[in-house]
Amino acid sequence: MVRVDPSFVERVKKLGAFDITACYNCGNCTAICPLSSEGHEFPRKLIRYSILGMENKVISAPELWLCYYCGECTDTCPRQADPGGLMMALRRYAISKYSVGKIARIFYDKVAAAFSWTILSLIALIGLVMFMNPNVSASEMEQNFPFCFIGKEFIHDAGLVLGVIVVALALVNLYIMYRSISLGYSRRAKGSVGLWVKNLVLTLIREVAAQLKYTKCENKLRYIGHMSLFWGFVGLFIATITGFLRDYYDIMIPPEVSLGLGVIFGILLIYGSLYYMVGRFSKKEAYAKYSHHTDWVFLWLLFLTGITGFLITIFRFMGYPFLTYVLLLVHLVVVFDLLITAPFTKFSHAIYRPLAIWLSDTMDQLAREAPGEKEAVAEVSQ
Amino acid sequence: MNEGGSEPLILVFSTNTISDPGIDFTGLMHLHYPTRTVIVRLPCSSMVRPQFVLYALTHGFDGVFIAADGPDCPYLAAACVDITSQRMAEAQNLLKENGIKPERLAMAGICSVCAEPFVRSIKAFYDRIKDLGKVEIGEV
Amino acid sequence: MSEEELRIGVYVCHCGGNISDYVDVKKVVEAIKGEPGVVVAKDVMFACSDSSQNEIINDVKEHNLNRVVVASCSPKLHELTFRETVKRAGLNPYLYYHANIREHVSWAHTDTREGATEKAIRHVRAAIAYVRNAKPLEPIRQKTMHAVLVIGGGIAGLRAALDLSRTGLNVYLVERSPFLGGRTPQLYRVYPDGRRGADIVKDLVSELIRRDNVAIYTNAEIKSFSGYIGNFEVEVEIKPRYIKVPYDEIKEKIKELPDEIPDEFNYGLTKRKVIYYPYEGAFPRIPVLDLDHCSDVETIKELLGDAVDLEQKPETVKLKVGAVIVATGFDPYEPKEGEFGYGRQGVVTLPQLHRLMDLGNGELKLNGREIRDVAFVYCVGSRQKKSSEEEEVNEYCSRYCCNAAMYISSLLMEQGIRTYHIFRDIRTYGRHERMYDEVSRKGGIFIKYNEDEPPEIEEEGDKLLLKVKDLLTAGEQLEIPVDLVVLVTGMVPRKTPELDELLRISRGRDRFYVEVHPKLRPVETAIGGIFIAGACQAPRDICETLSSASAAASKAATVTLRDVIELEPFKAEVDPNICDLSKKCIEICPYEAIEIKNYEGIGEKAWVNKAKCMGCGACVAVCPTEAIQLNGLTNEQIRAMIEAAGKEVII
Amino acid sequence: MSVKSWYERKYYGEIEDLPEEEYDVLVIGGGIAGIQAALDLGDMGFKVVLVEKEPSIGGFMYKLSKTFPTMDCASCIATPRMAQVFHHPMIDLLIYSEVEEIEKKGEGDFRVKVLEKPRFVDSSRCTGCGQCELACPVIVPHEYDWGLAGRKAVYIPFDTAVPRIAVVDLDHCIYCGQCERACPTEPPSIDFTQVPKIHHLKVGAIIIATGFHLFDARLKENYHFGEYPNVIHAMHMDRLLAPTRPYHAILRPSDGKEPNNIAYILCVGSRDKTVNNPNCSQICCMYSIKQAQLIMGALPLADVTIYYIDIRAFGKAFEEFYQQAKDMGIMLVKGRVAKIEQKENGDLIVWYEDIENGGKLCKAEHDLVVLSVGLLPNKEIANVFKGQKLEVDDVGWIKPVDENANPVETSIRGVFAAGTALGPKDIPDSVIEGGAAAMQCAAYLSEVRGRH
Repeated sequence: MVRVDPSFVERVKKLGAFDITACYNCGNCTAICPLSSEGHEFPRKLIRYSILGMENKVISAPELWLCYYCGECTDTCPRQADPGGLMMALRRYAISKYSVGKIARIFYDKVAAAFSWTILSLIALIGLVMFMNPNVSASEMEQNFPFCFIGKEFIHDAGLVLGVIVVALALVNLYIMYRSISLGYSRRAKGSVGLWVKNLVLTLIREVAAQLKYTKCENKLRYIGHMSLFWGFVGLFIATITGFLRDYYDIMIPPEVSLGLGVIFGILLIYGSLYYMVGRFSKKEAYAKYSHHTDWVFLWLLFLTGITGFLITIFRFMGYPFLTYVLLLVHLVVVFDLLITAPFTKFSHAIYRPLAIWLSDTMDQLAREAPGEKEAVAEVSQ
Repeated sequence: MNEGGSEPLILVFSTNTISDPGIDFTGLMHLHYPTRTVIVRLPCSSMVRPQFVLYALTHGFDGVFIAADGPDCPYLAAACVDITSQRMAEAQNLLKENGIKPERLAMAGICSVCAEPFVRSIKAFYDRIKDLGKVEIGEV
Repeated sequence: MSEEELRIGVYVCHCGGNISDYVDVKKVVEAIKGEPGVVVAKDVMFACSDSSQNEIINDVKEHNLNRVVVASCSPKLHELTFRETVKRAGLNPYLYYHANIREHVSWAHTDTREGATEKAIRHVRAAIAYVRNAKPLEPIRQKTMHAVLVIGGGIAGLRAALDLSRTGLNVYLVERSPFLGGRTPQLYRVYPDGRRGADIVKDLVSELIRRDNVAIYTNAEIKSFSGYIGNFEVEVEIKPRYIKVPYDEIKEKIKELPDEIPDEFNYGLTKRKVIYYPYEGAFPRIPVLDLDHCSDVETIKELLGDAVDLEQKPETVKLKVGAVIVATGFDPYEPKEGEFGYGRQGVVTLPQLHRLMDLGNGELKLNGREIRDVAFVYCVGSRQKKSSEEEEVNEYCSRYCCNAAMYISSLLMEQGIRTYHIFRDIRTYGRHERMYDEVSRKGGIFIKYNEDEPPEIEEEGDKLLLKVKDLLTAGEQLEIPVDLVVLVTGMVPRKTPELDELLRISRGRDRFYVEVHPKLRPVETAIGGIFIAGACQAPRDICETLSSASAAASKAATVTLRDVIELEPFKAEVDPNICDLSKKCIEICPYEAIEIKNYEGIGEKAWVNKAKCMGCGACVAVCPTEAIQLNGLTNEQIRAMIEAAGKEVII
Repeated sequence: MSVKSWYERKYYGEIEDLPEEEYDVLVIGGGIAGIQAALDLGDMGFKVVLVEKEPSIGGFMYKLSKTFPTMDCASCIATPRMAQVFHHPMIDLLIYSEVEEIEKKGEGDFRVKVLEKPRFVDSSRCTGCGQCELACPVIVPHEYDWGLAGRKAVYIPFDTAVPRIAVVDLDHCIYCGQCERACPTEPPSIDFTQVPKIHHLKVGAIIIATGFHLFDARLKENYHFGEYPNVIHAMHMDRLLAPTRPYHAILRPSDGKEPNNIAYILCVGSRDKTVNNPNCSQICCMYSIKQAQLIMGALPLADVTIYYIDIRAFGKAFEEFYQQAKDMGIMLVKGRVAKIEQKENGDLIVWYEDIENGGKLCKAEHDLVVLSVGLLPNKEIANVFKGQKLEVDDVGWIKPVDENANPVETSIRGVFAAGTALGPKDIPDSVIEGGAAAMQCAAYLSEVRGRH
């Protein structure tokens, strides 16, 4: 027995699923979806869960993350109920649900989010200013360009601390998500470690590195945009690490490598974020018709990360120290904002999605091997 | 064609609004059926008096075919089928009593554009009557 | 006529080759030249052309012809043409027969010229045999009354009466209950424009009562009925109201009476007095004393004095009308005790919801409690499954209910009330789909149940708990706490056994009145001159009811606007001298056209009412003595045609 | 087609202007609703002129096989009515004619211009023998059969046409003159000297019964109508099932195979905001169920599956008809087909969600897919009114001015509408509205003429 809770859909509607109750259950969305598959039908199933207020079913549904928002369901929905928009809204909802102490909710509330971002940015700024080298001379500046202004060591240490915190938070969030999703499956299906590892590797290669599911969407440009964004970010991360490795551990990586990587992946990141920003601005495609503020923040942070990093390099070579310093400040603040909130914002789909795919693939496999067990859906208690 | 009447002669009762136009339509489509068929139109197939059938079979005809309206009948609608069937049964009894094979009477529902069905049924009936031969009183 | 010498003219058409290419027209003419009575036998290129028609007219005059046969195309095309031709030549048009030698002969037998020619000869011979036995016929001219009786004062009856009176016809409107309007005034608001049901009725009534050619009888019933199309005689009995003055004059005094009787206008949700006036604006404005439920006549006399007159007696009015429109309407389905929780506190029907909303002036309250969540359960009393033969169930879909429930739930949702819809199929057909869209878009929750697993309704605290298995969510068992359950009930036809008996109109398997033919004659009954309109024929909404009422009015106008109606002369006729009164014809006639009549000097024999006879001939086939025959196609003619066509053809 | 475009085609130098004729009522549209309205008015004693733009009256109904739910044959109902209106002494027909312009001068006084297109066949002489049709060397797809079969450039519109006379299709005529030589009448009925005529009518009231057109299924791209040969629309199927059908068999278009697994997809172009038609088309459920029942009769071994969203069997005896279909073994699946794929052999794969059986994503193979297309309004009529505006709704159906008082009255007093000009509806409802419009006309005319 499930008690119908109409308030749930009201909450989800606020996250972008404005028209979803218009659904008249024709099933077109599920059947047109290139990613929906037998056993993992969506989005209509989730429409029903949402409308009836079956929250536990929603957050235990790996289908949320199997959806890449191609938009075909929305484009062909005869009632224009925007099923794709619901899936997106549910992901937003799920992100806030999966997070430690439901912190992520803050970022999905417009006012609280604005407040939090400001505070975070200020913390970063104050921290940076506090650790700024106040009496740096002009010659030092030239010599130790640009890190004389803020201590390299500080950035390194702060970065490490930040990294540890973010990873820890992310792991906790992932655990919460794992708990949620596994509720949708029989708990007995444990499987061997080997299978789990094998599937993890496969997921990382297929769905993280190559993002094969995304290719099933009709619009291939968006796949390229997403890949650019993803690899741009990853590449820049690697480029940054190469710098660190060189500067702190004296591993002899030629600076040209860092620079080259930075330029290539910076361009990718900028292209990717611009592609999505233009898309969301022009609102032509289904996914871009409605943009939640978290979508914009995420894109802006990515874009700013890329563009400031890029400009720093340019100004540095052109010899504009002041501009470089200012931009460095901005860059560091943006990167701080981006990373510290990553487990709680849209960024977190980067970890939830692979986990969901990994879990569902493996559990499906186990369920197939032990037929009838998947049906025994465990009762969820909240 | 007509060699001393070795070929049977069929009387077709059609109905003004439905089956007669249906037979018209057969002509329109230039579909062929035996020529030795004479069509007499009535308002409704329920008007066929059993005695008419006997009269026809004793006045030169070898078979009587009722092209009925079926449930499309503008007068009696679905009841037409039942009423006409009753008349058919009576007529067949009357034929038997008079020593004529009741198979010489047949009925089919012919709609106003039922060209093919008409040709099919009238041909089948014609062949059947041909096998029975000319009417002879006392054939049963 | 029989004394007269037969002089027949036969014209065989070439149809410009259409016939002559496959039929040897000359041979046909040769073959029939010798037939007795044939004076002129010719072949013509185009019989239907002006010149040929004139040729026929000239021949009639020149050769003194008194019978004509044209053998050409299908009679469907030109039989009327040639009847006109013959008429212009001064002959009775029914002394003509049309032989079909194109569609039935030449076109069907393009493969054998010889066979086709033989068949053509047989057809022409049969035609000649027909005319030889033909008698002149006159169309039956029936004087009609310029008046129409409308039975039922709901919107269908009102619309029909108004339409007819606008054309100048006299209209008699008879309503069984004491007030006009039928079921419509009970509706709170109706889609698509949100008008109040009472206002719709008020508009129609106020237009109608302005007219001087309309007589309205309320509290009246049909007592006797006879006659036929164009001329019906009807007796209407008007029951007494016992109250003589308008409502406003005794309004205050009525208030002093105690509430006694469940108010049927509010479906028993409230009580009414023994003197009642159901709703503001009801017509006529004179209240009624419900004497059957009145226990204390004396108090009433005392209280109302002269306003009440217990001596009133039923009156009878005799009417003569040309046509009758039956618009007796429907009753809402009354669920059985326990059906979908009916009988429980908080479970009401859709008509009751309308009354609740109307009584609350749009606010929905039940026993003073505010309502937050409402569940609509659809298909109550409709689409029922038949479990045994005897059981009377409604297998039909009631058509209007989805739309009606959808509209009223959109009104509820405007007040912030949440709606749940427990349905089987949402049938908001046509543009009503917009209402479904609107309700779901606004947040109405739709749950589809299986007919075999209907929702269960239980009590939970001061709320109701609706339990249902949702087909749309893989059979998930759901629980919905609600304040009010609305059973969306269908329509059942109003039961009027006495009227059915009097008018002799029949009902179908669904117990609604049945039309002669749903497409050709959708508002006509098998009895000529009696038409049906509105929800007594099938479940309908207001808009469709109004259309069908106007359509029925239109048919009634085609009968009554003219002074005479001309009926084809092809009618059955009884020769009383032969009739043995087997009554078989009476039994078989589907139109109740045959009666027993006392013929002077002969006694009781069958008699055909030609105004009722449709000329099907079913009676002809069953008459044991051939006393009953069809004019225009007598048994003699049929036999003559058979004989002529069966003769051997020697070419 | 406007006069101007006739000029532009330069076939004719002139247009014949005819003197004004007076009628009580103009009925626009010779379909079943218009015919019913004309007959009722004629029987009441009004003088009626019925304008039909096609070369025969009959509208849509004569193309159908049988009609639901009584399964009576459409021709048996339509053709006698057509003949009746043709022979009615009070009714004149203007066939192959279009209303160009309507101007309201006052109550009960409308001035109408009607363009009568030249038939190039003298209707007083033509006997409908069809010799010209046999002689004509040009073959083009026949509209009557929705292009399933062919016709000639000179042709009799269809076998039960009223009037049953030929018409020359000048767009395809090659001016070989064979028809003229083949015509048996003297002089030949074929007459290439005919010119368009303008009829000037003075009428008291107008009934619009201009009907509907079918949704263009090509707009639903995922169904690949017009691209995959075995995806047809339901009116094709109705022709294939009719007694007057083109091939005397039910064959699928790609290879002429007899289909044995047929799918119906409902709501194609209806209840669909992506094609701007949020309305339900009201008849598609039922005509699909009707066809499915007829297919079960014609091809007893065939499987028929109907994919639906809601089955709208709402009219008199419809629900019973629907239950009967289920009992006959017709499969009904709740789930809208989202896309169709074609296999090499022409078979089709449909994708849908089987909603009532757990919501499984399914693929099914069929050898023929029938799209139950919806109905859309014929919008041209709203443009012919000069000076006054005929209100239509956002889809284009004529909007009654007050649905709950007088459902057939339009925004222009004295102009009434009937049948599918007001919205999708079935034959009984159209016939009823034809009668209702006739009644309203009669009442209106009586009032404005002061008879009462």
